[in-house]
Amino acid sequence: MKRAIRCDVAAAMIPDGATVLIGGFMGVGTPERLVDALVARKARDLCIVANDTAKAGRGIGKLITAGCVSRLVVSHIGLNPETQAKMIAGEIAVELVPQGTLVERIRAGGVGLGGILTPTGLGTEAQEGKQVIETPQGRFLLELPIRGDFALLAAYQADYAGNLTYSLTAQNFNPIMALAATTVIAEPEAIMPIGAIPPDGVKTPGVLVDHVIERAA
Amino acid sequence: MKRAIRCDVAAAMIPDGATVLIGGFMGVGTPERLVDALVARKARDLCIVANDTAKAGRGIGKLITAGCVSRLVVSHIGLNPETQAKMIAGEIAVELVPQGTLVERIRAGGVGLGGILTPTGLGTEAQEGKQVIETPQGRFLLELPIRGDFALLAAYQADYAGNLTYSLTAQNFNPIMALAATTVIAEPEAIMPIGAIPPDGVKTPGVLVDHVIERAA
Amino acid sequence: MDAKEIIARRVAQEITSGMLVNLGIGLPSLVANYVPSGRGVFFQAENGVIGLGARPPEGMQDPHLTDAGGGFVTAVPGAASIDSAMSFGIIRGGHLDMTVLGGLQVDEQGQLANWKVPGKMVPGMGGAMDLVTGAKRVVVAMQHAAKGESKIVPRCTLPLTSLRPVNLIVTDLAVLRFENGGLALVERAPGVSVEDVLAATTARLAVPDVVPEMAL
Amino acid sequence: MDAKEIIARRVAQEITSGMLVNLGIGLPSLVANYVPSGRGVFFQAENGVIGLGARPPEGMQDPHLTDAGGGFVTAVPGAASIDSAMSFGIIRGGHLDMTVLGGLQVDEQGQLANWKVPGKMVPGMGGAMDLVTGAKRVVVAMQHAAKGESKIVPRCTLPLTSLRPVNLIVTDLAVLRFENGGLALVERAPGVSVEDVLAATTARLAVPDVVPEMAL
Repeated sequence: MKRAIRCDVAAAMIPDGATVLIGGFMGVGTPERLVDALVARKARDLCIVANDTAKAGRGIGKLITAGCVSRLVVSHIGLNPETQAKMIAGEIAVELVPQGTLVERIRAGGVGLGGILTPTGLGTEAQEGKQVIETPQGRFLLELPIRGDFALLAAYQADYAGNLTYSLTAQNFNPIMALAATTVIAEPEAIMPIGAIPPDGVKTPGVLVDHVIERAA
Repeated sequence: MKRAIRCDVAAAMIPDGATVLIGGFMGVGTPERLVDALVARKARDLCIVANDTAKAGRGIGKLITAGCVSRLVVSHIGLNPETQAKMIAGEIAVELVPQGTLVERIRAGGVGLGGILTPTGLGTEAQEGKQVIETPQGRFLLELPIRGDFALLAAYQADYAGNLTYSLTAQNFNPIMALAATTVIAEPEAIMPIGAIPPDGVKTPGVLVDHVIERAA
Repeated sequence: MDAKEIIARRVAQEITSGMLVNLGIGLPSLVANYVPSGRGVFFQAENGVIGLGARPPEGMQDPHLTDAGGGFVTAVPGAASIDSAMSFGIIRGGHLDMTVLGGLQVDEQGQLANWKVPGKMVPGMGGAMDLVTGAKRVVVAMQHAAKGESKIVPRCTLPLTSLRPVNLIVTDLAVLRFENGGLALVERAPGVSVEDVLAATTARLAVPDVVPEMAL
Repeated sequence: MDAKEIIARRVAQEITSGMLVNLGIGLPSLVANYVPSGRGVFFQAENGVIGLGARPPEGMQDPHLTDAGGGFVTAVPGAASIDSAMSFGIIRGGHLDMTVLGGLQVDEQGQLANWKVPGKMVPGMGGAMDLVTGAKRVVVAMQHAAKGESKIVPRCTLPLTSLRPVNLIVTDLAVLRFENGGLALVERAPGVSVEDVLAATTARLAVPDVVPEMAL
C-alpha cells in the first residue's frame, strides 16, 4: 500500500549527484510535476538517463535550462539546442546511446542481466570502448546494464498498491525504467482504489513502485 | 488483415522436423486445438520449445504421448513421467534450460539480440558448453538466442488485424514467443472486429501474427 | 503439529509486512496458510501473477488463473498479471524479497541442490536456478533427513542449483542460518534437543551457547 | 512538384500491401501522404505506436499520442500501443518491413551517415542505428546534394550509422539501388538526364543502357 506523497517531498529525497532515470519521449510521458519540483529545489549535478532532453521549457529541457544536470545518457539531443550548446561548452557530459540499445541496457539493469549483445552500432562510433563478442551467429557489441538511484515515471493511472497503467505513446521508456532503479517514483494522472485496475490492465506491478505522487491540484 | 483459418489447415503448414515454440505453463495458456490438430495429422520429429510438457493428456503432453516429438528445449518435465521415460529410453533428446534463461533466450531471438548475459546457472550443470563472459560487474553465462520455424500461441482475444490479448496466468511464454518465429499462429478464444481491442489493451501487435485460428465450433 | 506444519509455521515468521514472496510448489506453498492477512504481503506465482490468493471455492475456478503447480488460485485486490519475461525479470532483477523452496541437500557452503538426482529423477530446474540466484533472501523449507540420511551435508553430492548460498534452512528439527561462511544452528523444533539436531546432521554446525526452541 | 514531393511520391511506390513501415521525422514523414489508404499498411512510430494515422483535426489532439517528432497524430483502427523495448524489439528483431530515413551521405558501399557532423551538429543517433541495422529494407530519402556538394559519395566522411548497406536511395534527381556491391542508377527524376545525375554525383554509379524516368 502506498500513501500518495507530494512532489516536493519526492524531490527532497533525490540528492544532488544522483543518477535519475526519467521517462518520456520529446516530453511526452515525462513526469512534468516531478521535474518542476527538482527545478524548484535547485537540484545540482544530476546524471539523467532518458531518451532525449525534449526542448527548452518542456520536460527534461527544464532541468537543462535550470542547470540541474552535469551528465546525460541519451539517444538524441537534436531538438534541444540548449543541450547541444552546454555539451559544446563542456558544462554537460553527454553519452549518446542508440535508442534500442539504451532501452535494452536499462532493461538489463532492471531484470538482472549482466549485459546484452546487439548488432546495432557495430563498426560505428557507438562501438568505441566496447567489447566485441563473437558467437556462432556473428559479431555483436556487448552492452552493459544501466541502473539509476531513482526512476521518475509518468503514468496514466495508479492504484494505491502502486500498480500503473500508461496511455498510448506516453508509455515509451517508463515501464522499463520502473524495473531499474533503487527508488521508483510514479506521477500518475489519476489514482484509483485498489482493485479498480484489473490484473490484466496493469503494466507495471505495484511491487516495483516505491512512491506514488498525489494527483495534481 | 487476417482471415481466420481452421486448425487442420494450420497444422498442415507445419512440416515434420520443424522447430515449434508452444506457449503454456503446465498446459495453461497452451493452444489446445492446434496441439490436437498436430496429433491428428501425425506430425513427427518435431523440436518443441516450451516451458514444460504439462502432463499426459494435456497440452504438450499429448504431443509426447503421440510420438510427435524428438527433441525438447524446456525448463521442467517433472510432472510428466512419460517425458522422463522417453528421455531415459533415448526417444526424446531433452535440453533443460533454467526458466528465466529460456524466456530471455526466446526474447533475444525475437528482438534481434545476439545473446544475453545471465548469472543464473553459473557454476552449475547449466554452464556446460557455454562461454563465460567477464564484465566489470562480475562473471556471467552467455546464453544464445532461440528462434522457431513456428510459434503456436494461445490468446484470449484476437482481432482481425491479428492483435492479441491474454488472460491472467494464461499469458506466460505466449507474448514472448510471438516475436521469435518465422510463422506465428495464434489460437484465440474470441475474435473481435478490428478496433474492438483498444490500442492500450493489445499485448501482441498484429503485425507479429501471421495466422489466426477460427473460433471453436 | 506434524513436520510439515512445523516447517510452514516457522517459515511464515520470516515474512514481514509489505514483502514480495515466491513460494515453491509442495511444502513451501503451505507457508501462505500461516501468514496473517492484512500485512500487505504479495505472493508471486512465477507462471504469471503477483498477488496470488487462496484456492477458489468449488465452482469459482478460472482455467486462466493457476499457480506454478497448475492448481487453481485466486488473485487478491491489487494483483497484476505478468508474462514470463517480466516474472523472471522480477526474480533475477532482485525485486523479490524472499523465495521459499524445497531442497534435496544443503551443504556447509550454504549451497543448495534441488533439481536433479542423476540416473533417478530429472524433473528439471524450472525456475529454481533463477530464484536462488536472484531473490534477496533464499529460505529452504525441507525435512531434515530423507530415508534416515541427513540432507544437511558437508558438501552437496547432487548437482547444485546455484553457487549463491541460501540464507536460512527450516526443517522439522531445526532452523539453520548461513553466516560467516558456514552453517549455524539458530533454533530447535519443539521437543528436539541440540544433541538430536547434531546427531541427525552430517554437516558441521556452529552451535551457540543458547539455542532457543521455535516459538510457533 | 517540388523536390520533397518528388521524393515522397517516389518512396511511397515502394510500399506494398500489408507492410509495416517506419518513417523518419522530416522529409520521410511526408511519404505517408502518398500511400493509398485501404492497402493495410501499418506505420510504426518508434516512440510507441503501430498504426500511426494522420494529423488530428484541431481540437481533437491527444497529448499522449504523438509521433517520433513530437507532433500530434491519430491511431488507425487496429493500432497497438507499445513501449520502447517492444518498439525496438520489433525494429532490431527484423519485424519491420521497411524504414525510410533522411541522410547526410551515402557511399559506394551503400553505407549511410546521418547522425553527426563532428564539431558542427551532434543531434545523436536516436533510433537510426537500430533502424538501419534491423529493418528488412532500408530506404534513404534525401536531397541529392547539399550546398552544391554531392551527398552520394565514394566513401562517407561523416560517422557511419551502420555497417549494413541501405537498399535504395531516392533523391530529387534519381533513384539509386545498392546491388552487387555498388550503387546503380535505376531511375531519373522528371526532366533530369542521366548526365545531370552523374554530374551531381561524386560516387561511382553503374548506369544501365536504359534509365527510365520516375512514373509519379
